[in-house]
Amino acid sequence: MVGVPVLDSMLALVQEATTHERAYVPFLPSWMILLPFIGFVINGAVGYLAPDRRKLVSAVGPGVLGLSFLVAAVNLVLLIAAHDAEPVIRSYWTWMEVGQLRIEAALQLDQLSVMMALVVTCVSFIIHIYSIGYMGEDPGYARYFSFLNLFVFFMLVLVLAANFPLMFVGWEGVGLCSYLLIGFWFTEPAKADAGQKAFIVNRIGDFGFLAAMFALFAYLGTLDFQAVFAIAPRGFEYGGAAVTLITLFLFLGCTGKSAQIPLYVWLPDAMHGPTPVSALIHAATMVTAGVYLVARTGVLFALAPLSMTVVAVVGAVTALFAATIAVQQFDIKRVIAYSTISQLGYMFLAVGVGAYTAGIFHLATHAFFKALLFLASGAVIHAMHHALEHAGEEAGEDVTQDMRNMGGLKAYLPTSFRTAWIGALALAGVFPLAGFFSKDEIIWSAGARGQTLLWVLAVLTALLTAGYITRWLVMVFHGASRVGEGARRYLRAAPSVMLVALVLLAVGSVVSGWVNVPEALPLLPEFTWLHQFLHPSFEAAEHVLVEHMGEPAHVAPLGGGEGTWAVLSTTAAILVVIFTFMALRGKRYLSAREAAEPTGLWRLLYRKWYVDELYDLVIVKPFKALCMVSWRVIDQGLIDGALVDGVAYTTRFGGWVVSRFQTGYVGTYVLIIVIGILIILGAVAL
Amino acid sequence: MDLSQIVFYLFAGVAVASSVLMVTRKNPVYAALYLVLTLFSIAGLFVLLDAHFLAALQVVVYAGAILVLFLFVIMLLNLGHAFEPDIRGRFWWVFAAGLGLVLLAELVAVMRGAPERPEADIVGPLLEARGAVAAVAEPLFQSYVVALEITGILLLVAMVGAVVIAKRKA
Amino acid sequence: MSQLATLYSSHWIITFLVFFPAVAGLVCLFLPRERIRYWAFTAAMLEFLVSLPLFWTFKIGRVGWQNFVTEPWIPDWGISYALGVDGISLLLILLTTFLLPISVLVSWDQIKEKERAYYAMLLILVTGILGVFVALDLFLFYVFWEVTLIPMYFLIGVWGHERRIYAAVKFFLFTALGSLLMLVAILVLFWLHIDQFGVTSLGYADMLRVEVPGSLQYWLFAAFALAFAIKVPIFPFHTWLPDAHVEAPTAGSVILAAVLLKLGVYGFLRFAIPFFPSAALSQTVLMTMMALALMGIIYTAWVAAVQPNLKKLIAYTSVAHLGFIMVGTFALTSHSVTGGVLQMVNHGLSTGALFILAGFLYNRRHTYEISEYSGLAKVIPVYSGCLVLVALSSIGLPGLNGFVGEFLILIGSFGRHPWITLLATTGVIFAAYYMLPMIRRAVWNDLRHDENRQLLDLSRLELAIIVPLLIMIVLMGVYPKPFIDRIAASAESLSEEIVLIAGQDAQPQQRVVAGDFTGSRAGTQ
Amino acid sequence: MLIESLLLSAILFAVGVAGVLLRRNAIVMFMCIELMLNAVNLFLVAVSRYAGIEGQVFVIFVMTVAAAEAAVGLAIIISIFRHYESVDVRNFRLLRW
Repeated sequence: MVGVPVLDSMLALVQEATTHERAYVPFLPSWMILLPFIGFVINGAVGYLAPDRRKLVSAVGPGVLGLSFLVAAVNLVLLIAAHDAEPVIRSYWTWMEVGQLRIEAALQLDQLSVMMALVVTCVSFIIHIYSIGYMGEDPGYARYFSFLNLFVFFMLVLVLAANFPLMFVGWEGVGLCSYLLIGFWFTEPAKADAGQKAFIVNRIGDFGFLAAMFALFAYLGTLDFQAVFAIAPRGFEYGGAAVTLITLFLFLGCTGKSAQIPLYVWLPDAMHGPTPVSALIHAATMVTAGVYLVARTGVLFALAPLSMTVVAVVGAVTALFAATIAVQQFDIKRVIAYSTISQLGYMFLAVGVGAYTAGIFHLATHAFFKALLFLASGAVIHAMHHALEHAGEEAGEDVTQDMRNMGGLKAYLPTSFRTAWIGALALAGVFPLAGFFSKDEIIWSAGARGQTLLWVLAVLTALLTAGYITRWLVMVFHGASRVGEGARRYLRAAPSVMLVALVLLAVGSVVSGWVNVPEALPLLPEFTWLHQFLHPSFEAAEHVLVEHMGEPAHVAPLGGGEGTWAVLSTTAAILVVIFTFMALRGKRYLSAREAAEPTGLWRLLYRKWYVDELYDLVIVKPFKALCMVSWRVIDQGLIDGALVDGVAYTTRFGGWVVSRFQTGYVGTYVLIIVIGILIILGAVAL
Repeated sequence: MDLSQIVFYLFAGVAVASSVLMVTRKNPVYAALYLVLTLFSIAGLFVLLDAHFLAALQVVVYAGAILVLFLFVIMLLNLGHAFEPDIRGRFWWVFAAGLGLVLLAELVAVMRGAPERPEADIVGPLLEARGAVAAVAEPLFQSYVVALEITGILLLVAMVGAVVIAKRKA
Repeated sequence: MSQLATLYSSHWIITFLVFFPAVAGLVCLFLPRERIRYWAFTAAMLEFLVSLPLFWTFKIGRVGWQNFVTEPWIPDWGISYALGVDGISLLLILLTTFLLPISVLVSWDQIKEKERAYYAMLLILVTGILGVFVALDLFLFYVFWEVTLIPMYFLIGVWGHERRIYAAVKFFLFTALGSLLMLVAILVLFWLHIDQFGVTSLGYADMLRVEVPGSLQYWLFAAFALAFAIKVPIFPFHTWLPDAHVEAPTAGSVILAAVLLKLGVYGFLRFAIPFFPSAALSQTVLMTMMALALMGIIYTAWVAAVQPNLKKLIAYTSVAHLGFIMVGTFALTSHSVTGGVLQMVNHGLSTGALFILAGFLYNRRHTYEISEYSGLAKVIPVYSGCLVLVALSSIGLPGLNGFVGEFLILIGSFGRHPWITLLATTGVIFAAYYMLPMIRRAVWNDLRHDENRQLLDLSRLELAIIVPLLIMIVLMGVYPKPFIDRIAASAESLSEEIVLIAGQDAQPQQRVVAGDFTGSRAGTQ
Repeated sequence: MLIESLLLSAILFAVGVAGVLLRRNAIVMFMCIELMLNAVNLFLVAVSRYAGIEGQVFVIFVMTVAAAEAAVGLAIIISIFRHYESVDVRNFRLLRW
């Protein structure tokens, strides 16, 4: 384990790196990954052997993450110090080797991966701390932390992998943890179902990932990132069918993991998991893996303009589509879940138009404010659950999470209330919070790349976003309280560990946007810092893009520069927030039990455009029927019944016929013998 | 037509007639006696066919021993009275006769290939030289001695078996 | 030490491995009942320990036979005692010996009657299986092939569950039908060899030299292929497998799924394809086999998804997994064949473990109906953890063993048959679709049956059985290289030679890649 | 005399066969079988004149077998009679699976 001497050496390294410029030498990269794994092993063992050792779990679970975060931070500092460092590959052992195929268990440390690792470990660390409070009374405490640690382990494998197959290990591994954590309270069928749905839908995406790997290997003969990206511009014809298919397959993988149309359906259901899990896996980290993948394989996508367009269009459409659904949801977590899908759409829009930095930037800021929103709703749910349970009322998920049963909670949960406002405004894109910078850059990039239609969609989505998140705030925290009289007395603020986490994330939501201040808004001495930092990782892809599509424009489709539009958009967002707030503040909501289903267009949104029903009707039910027919009709009926048993029955029938001659009478036998002789003799005689 | 041929036809006629009677007589005792007659005729034919030793055996073993055994059993079981005819109905008469004739026809057809006048009589000279018994005994005790021994064992087994099977159960 | 090394490079060690189980099995018949299982376990453990050093003494990267022997046995008919090991058979041998002690332990408390015959059958079965894997004489091969049949028949028929007779007879008739036709084909080869070389021989290398004229090649291939296809089993011949599995005792299922099915694939790799390369790789045959393998992957996955019976479900998944292996076998690239052989081992471990776990449940509740179980994770968490892990390995979660084999198979096949591979890859989706609902229904959810409330978690004996398998499952997923290394050289030379021969015989139709998968193909440097 | 002997043996054999079919009495059926055996013996003897003495040797074996068969057969009949009080073949149908 990492002890105090290691911390000392860490400090020394940082100090040295900041004072001298030197080549990048990764700092304990394997420990970054190993620490969460060690946590998983320890917590898992505790879970089986001594489930009551909560103190140990509380120390180990977040502790390993904290150390891992420190390691990632040191690496980032080292990378910053070494300007434009080449990627460093650390190979540990050979995983598979047959002939030309050689896959190492190797980590790639470069600007992009270390940046992602930092975001992942940072958010995970905060959420782990939050979980100490949130899951404090759960009997599966140790199991929860072991899964959570395992998740971070796989997420880091995904992020730091140096080749496609190893990335796939992380890719499926996080899916597995997602499955286990969504179904964490497995005794409730709905939760087990949701986990299973997530896994199976993700598998459809994984099929794409696998197919892309096979094709890449067939064409390029390697699966190492560095080699593939080096060969690809020469190996593939620009816009050729091969690279287009490969990237489309990759993107299929992304739509599964990152919940884009058409495979987004699992994410809302995934909200059945514990709220910190939703925050970590289904908002901040795992679901952004798809964006990371597209950014990582930017060279390939850049070579396939059609795939780029597909990515951008799917992203933009998903963004708008999910935002419309979010407008009419009443489950506190579902609103944010659809918001997540929508924001992921933004990220895909960004990487789809070649603005890789913008995508990753939004990924990072989104990780903070979306995690914050989830954790704030977690605090609300925690309080509601606590209150209802003490009041002896029904405290099921559908009651505690329905916003129609809340309202006016700001008095009871002040910290959650304040931080939630920060998160919401960040999401809405209000200056100077994180979302403003990142979202604005995406919208701007879409316009600058000449994708006018997508740009319009993105702007529309931005307005909707400000609207639904304000509605969410109002319904939860403002207005009259719809919590029952009896339960209201028991409403208590969350434990302080949870509040600490909220505050930390709120700080992140404010600060994280400032790492990439746009050129047009000279608010800091060093603008577009993130862009410059990540430049080495995207250089090759951007080179291809510029070569074939030219430089991006400097004016938006409707005229005006980046600065103008930034001011415009934040003004619009503020206006929408104020308008929505005013409009909804006085509105009276009926509690969930009394409320009728919305009508008209609202019902269409409330029912999520009936997509789940459509999928059920068109895909799931026919497929189940197909399975049943395969078994009952083809397997049991045709093959086994008609053919196999048919042959057996025919034989048995023949035997029965012949056995009729076995009368047992000597006379019959004599007769048969004589006739036989006659026949034989007759044959001989003739 | 010399004397031997006349005798041959005589015996042949007796054999056929008595065998038919054996099949058709209702009383088992009569049937057995007709069979004895047939066997005697065949013994006579054996003599004509230069098988003197076999003729003797036929009379001693078959007619003497086996048939006596048959008669003994018939009488032991008291079947001589023929309470009910053991011959099947009219249909079976026709059917059995028909099958018999068909069989006969086929046998004749198969035996068509036999030479009309065989060129050399092998056994006649042998009997002249070695005598009736030695001519048969020599191959029997030389070339076929193993088979002969096995036959002896067969008889022993049959004897033991007959005793076991026929023994009244305790 | 050097003496030991010499021993392990001689054939005596193989001879011992092959015949020792049979001898031990016969000894079983003369021991007092209460001591049988101890003796069987000792023998099985000895067998495993003796076989283990082979893994290290095997010379990596060397093509051709190791521990080879050929001695005339019945010279008049050209029959010799010829054995040898190469990369393709080595791991299968070790898998067999590894599973033998485990099968004995699985039977420890389950088999309570006719123990003598039971353990004798189990051990003799292993002799047959190992014999098939090492035999390099067609007569010897055929004898061992048939030897595997009879003990399995009795294991199912005597110690099975309710419909055991039906299952046993079905198993027997199916397999016997195939092997009889194969015998005919072997005889034809024998006569062809006499015609062409003037001497009698049934040796493997001699048979390879036989030139089989045009259409006869197809017929002979069909005869061999039928025997192996039934054993694998490939799609329309698979219906004996679920029945046999459901009725067989746990150890029987383990051996059947883990090793016995591999005899079929092994037969294809060792005999059917090398003997008749141009028939096997002709467009018609190849596409037929691929189509059947795809049917195996996709269709049986569908069927598996709706099985109410745990063991039947696992049996159908076996067919699906072997479909992958068949795709790899017939794609005949070094990757796909290596992956195929590796996947045989992987499938042996995961499916073996699944059957063992199913058996543990059966011992507790005496039913395999999935609906009889729910919420097991709550009552027996250790068991549930094992089941989930093994199920994940079975559906090919990367990091566990199943992924490695599948990945190699598919990545190898893609270069030659991109569309077929794509279709095969959809199998990973269906794999999740059949396995996870089973897990959900059995392991998750709430306890719905009061009988399950008192279930006991894994005992020490059961842990001793399952833990070695779990270790192997993880080890082969994380660090499969030593295993791949042992397979690769043989797989590579085999696939290259066959493709070469077939290419000379017929028009080279299946060598081109890119034309099929539109787009430009780049150099691979 | 060869042809005539062969013809005679054929006739006797046919009569024996017809007898077996016609009669229901086990003992008489047996006697018919003896008749058939004798027909064959006649055939062998007739042919042996021209084919060699082995024919006659063979007849000796046939006779022994016939004797053994008669002994066992009659024993069976006796034991069956004890059970059914009859030797009518209709009464016993034991020759089944």
